[in-house]
Amino acid sequence: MTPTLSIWPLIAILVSLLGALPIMLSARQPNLRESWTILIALVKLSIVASLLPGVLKGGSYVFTIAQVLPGVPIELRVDALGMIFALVASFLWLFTSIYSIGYMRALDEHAQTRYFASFAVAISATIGIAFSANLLTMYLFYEMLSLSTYPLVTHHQDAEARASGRKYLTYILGTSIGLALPAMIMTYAAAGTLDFTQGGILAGKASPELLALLLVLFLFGFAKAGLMPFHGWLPAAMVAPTPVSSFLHGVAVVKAGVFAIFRIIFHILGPETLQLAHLGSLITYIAAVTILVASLIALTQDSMKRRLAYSTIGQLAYMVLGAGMLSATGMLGGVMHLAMHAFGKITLFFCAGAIYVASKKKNISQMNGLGKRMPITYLAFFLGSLSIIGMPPLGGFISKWNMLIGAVEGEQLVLIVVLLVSSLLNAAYFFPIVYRGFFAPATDGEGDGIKEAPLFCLIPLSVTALVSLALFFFPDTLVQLARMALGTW
Amino acid sequence: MKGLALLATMVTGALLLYGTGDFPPWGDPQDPASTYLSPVYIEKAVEQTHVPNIVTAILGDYRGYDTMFETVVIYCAGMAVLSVLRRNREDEE
Amino acid sequence: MSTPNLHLFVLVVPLLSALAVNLWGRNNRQMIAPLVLGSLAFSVLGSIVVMGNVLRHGTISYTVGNWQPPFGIELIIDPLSAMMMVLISVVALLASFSSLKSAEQELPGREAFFFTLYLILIAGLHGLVLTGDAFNLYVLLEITSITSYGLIAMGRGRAALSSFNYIIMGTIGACFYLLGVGYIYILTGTLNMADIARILPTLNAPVATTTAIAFVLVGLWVKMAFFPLHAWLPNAYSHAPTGAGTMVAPLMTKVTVYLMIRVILNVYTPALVFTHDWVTNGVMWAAAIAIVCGSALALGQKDLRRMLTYIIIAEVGYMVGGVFLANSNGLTGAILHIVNDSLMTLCLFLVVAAIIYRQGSVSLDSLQGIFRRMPITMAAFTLGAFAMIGVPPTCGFFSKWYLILGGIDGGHWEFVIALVVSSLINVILFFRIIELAYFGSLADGEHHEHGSTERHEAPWWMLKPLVITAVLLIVVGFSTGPLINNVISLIIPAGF
Amino acid sequence: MRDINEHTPGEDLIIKTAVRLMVPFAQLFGLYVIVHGHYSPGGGFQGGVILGAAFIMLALAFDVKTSQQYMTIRVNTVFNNLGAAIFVGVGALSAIFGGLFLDYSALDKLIPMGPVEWRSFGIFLVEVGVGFTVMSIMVLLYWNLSSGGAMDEGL
Amino acid sequence: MEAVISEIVAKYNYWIYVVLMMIGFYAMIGKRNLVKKLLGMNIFQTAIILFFVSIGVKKGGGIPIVDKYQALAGGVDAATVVNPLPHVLMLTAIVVGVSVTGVALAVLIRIHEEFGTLEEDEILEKLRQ
Repeated sequence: MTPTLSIWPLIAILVSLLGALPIMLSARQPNLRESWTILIALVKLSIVASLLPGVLKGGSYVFTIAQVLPGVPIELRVDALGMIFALVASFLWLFTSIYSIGYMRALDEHAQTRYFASFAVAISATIGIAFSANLLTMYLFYEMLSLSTYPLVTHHQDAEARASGRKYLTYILGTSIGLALPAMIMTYAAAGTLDFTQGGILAGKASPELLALLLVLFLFGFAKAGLMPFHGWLPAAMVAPTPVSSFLHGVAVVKAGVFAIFRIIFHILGPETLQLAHLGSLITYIAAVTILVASLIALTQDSMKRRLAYSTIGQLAYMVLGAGMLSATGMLGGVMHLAMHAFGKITLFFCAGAIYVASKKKNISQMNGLGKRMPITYLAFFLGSLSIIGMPPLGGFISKWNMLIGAVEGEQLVLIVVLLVSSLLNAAYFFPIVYRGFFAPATDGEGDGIKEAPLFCLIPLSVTALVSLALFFFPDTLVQLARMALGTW
Repeated sequence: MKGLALLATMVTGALLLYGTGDFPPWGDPQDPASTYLSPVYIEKAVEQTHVPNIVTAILGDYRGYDTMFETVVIYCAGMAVLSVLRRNREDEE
Repeated sequence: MSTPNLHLFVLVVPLLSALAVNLWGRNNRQMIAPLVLGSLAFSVLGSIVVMGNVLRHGTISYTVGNWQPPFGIELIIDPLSAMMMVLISVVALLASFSSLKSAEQELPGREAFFFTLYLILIAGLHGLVLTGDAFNLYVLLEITSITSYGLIAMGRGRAALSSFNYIIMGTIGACFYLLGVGYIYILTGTLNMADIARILPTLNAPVATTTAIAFVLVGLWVKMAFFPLHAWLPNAYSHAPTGAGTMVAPLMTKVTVYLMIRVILNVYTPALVFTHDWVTNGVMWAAAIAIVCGSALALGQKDLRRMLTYIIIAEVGYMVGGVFLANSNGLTGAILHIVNDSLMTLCLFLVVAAIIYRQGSVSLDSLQGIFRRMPITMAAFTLGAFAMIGVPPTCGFFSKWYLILGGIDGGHWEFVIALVVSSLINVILFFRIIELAYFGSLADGEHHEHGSTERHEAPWWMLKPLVITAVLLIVVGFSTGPLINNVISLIIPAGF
Repeated sequence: MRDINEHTPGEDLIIKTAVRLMVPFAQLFGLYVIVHGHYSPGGGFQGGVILGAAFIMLALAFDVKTSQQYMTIRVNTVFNNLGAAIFVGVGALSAIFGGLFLDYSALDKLIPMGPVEWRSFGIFLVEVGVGFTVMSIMVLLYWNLSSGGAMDEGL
Repeated sequence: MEAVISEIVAKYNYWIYVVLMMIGFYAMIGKRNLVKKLLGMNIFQTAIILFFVSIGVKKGGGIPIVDKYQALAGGVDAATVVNPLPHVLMLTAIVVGVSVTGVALAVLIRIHEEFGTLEEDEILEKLRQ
């Protein structure tokens, strides 16, 4: 089905980019500013959703912005893979904005205008990544995302925040300029184009050595995916306000990294090409190591957000692992996990934030007995953790199940073991939190006045929890999109 | 420092002399310099400009563009000196 | 005025208005601004028209005094020189706005002289890009040098000393170039570039030819502060009066790079220059070292303007390297970088001028939390910084793209690595400042956005060009494709 | 041995008188060198330098102030601008009158006296311009350098 | 040996100018006194002028000034006149040299006002404090 020319993808990006202006201008009236944010989020979500049916019919929308380099325009294309990411991102942004209002006001944070403005820019960059038609365009938005999230990481402006801001930039920009950019130019030199095409553009154009080099450069170059050893920025970035951690470092930024790697594997290097060069195992082993190490570290973390961060690193590696299996089922699982994990993890972060807002507690060891005082939050947290662990009846189960099947089909014993072990580890670092919450006796005198977080916080987290529950029962759309993305339907 | 300077000087000089290897002997009426352009200047200058002093003719007309900028150069020199030294009075005042 | 002479009027109008400024501007200063801006605006329009003509009707060959070359002095207006004319006039116009302000602040009573030299320098640069005659090039080179000696020496404190070192080095450079021309003249008997290019390959005088090429190139390298010969530049540019630096820094080195390209392509054919591999490789290594060292030295600086001067040295490495890659991608990157780099440098130096105008210093610790004092300026600075780092879609990214591509084609990995490393160092350099400027001091307890109480933005007179330049960075970035297809591709010789 | 309190500046009588006598001849010679540049060695630069030297002689024998009585700073400024302006102006004029830049023969449209003659005359014009500039700049250089920019006492 | 001698004899003008130029060049980069640097610069430029003028020499050539009417009538025999072009070029170069020297002297005066000395070492010493 030929792609239809449409300006809507561009508008979907611009709406929040230009939306940053009214947000800045209405700095003086917070209510107006926040309503702008919500409005923009709604508009964006509806635009993205309006593109969904066409994509489901197998179509795609393209829009060329500028012809900057011979053979490499700055171009937008909406296809199935991008659709998944865009849907998840824009949907969750809506609820994150609502949540942010509750959170930021409850804590009376400073520089809220800058916060909401950079947030708006960041989300447009995310959608841009999702809708990019070639590697250059994606790289453009990728850098835009890195730069727009820097102010959010350094939000508190104290020494710690600035230090982690520095770390964040060093990792993200360092890898993207130092590794991804040369890799991209080498790819261009070899293939003469950078368009995302089903099955890759390097088939027969690159020697196995070059392929391996490119693969490694790209895997680590898109360090937002947090593959070890380039994961250090993620825990550091947890100094940011919780909505930032939850949305950007639970969903948008990190998923952007994984999404980029998906694009590389599916549409630049090409699964078949990688298969011929026997490079799948390279990916899977890097991912497997990351999964195990990250889960183990997560066990040792006492700070709630840091534990979630390391769990995120592990889960991201899952997606890469799935893609690295290069088998239909495995890749399907990887792609679906992108969405499943998003809902699960954002719920967990929302809960962490809610707990902090309600009780100013960051460390798990202090959270005894909070569950009785904030049952909804803890219920949501429980659901979210189940989804991450991959237990029915939650969405996470489907994706992990697919990966397991993929591993079995591929007769990769190691991977099967890794998957099972890590699921146990996930359980091991999530359940204690829930347990302390409900059953551990509250240390006397502690948290008498504590009650549920404000409604602005409570609604989003319950919604996301329910969605990840629903995704178990109605995964069809997601599955179809994923299959279309892989061209296996 | 001085040793380095001396070395640099020697190398430059040697290179320059080495370069003269391909040159025609000095003052040879047949060398390109005096067979390509200059005869034309010498023979045509007078009838084209009515100026018997060929140097003046070339300076003022054939290469007048050079001469114009040459005038500008010395003009600039005057202005530069003026502006560089002028500051004294400002500072005293 | 008749169109065939338009390109010369682009040069002559600033020249004549320089005389006017000197004659009338001394007593009443109100004369200066209109004369300067008017003449420069005229040359902007004129150069754009010339560019249009060239693109429509192809290269123009023009002989001053109506003597057919090689007897008269020939001017060649091909797409490259037309593009340079537009670049020079635009940059000069934008810079002059800010220079007018800072000159009246820093050089009271001397603006007339300052702008006389300023305008003549611009005229000289136009002449440099136009000329098709080897000796005329020397004269113009000296014009630009003398004017910039004067401009730089007008600064305070150490400026005179820096200017003197610049005089010595500049004279060495110019004289080496003149020697090279002399050797060529002995061999060919002509000074016309096209003529030389025609005759030189037919001679068998390898030794003398090589010597001539070597001296001309070395002379130009001294002028453009290429790596081993760069020592004079940082002092000269950082001690100059702010107004001078704003115009000299973006243009001088770039125009000299253009001259090098012109000499390599149109005087000696590439075939003669890139004969010995060891030479080419040597230059490539020098370029790589220049890039890395320039960026590394910039790291050590405590003053923004001084830091920028070292970055200029690194950028010169970019361009020389790009040319000596001797493949079309490299050359494209180099030419593209001439445009982009002069815009980036202009943007950053305009920021420096604005900050100095307000608070007198650009030392790093004086930039604490400056964003809340001068938000627009710092926003523009951020854009310029992104361009320097090479973040798409700012123009800096695309020239870097071509340079790296050319490096890969030519197999010069040292160059590629140097480029990447310097981009990384630029990240550190600029985000160090951005962090200071944006998230620096919250010492005063008020934690609310827009410290508008203490907001103290530079005058609009300086902001307008700054904003325009910042926008240009993006616009040029997006129009890279057309620029390459319509202009630069016409220049790349077939052999590449 | 001149008296310190004596206020008339400069060297002793002989030099002053000699300079007084020489200056007019020097200037005359300078003019001759400029205008006779077509037929004998000479031209704008050479003549201009000689003219400048005349004033520098004054400044040497007396002092800068004295020489400024004969050529005030204002006149000097006018001269060096005028000289450059003449040269550039002639070039621009010939371009405006339909020729190419510095193509003096084009000025034939202005005053018809034959293109070749115009070339000869145009050369003369620009030489005069060069002469003005060189003379005044030479004097200016001496004034400034000898007095460190103060342009008063001199050496 | 013979060949070398004859070569040198045939082109001794180049040897002279190179030697002269190297004296100037060494003074420019080797001397520590700024005035000496400046003088070196002048020697350097003089050497170049010598070099160019020597290019113009032509055996059996007279001065490039001819009799106007005779030339208009019968033309000029190029062999009897030296090559005028280098002289023109050097007129320009001389003026440039003068200008640069003038500017340099002015700058030197400023330096002396600034630092009270023209010895590079002493200046650097002052700067270090």
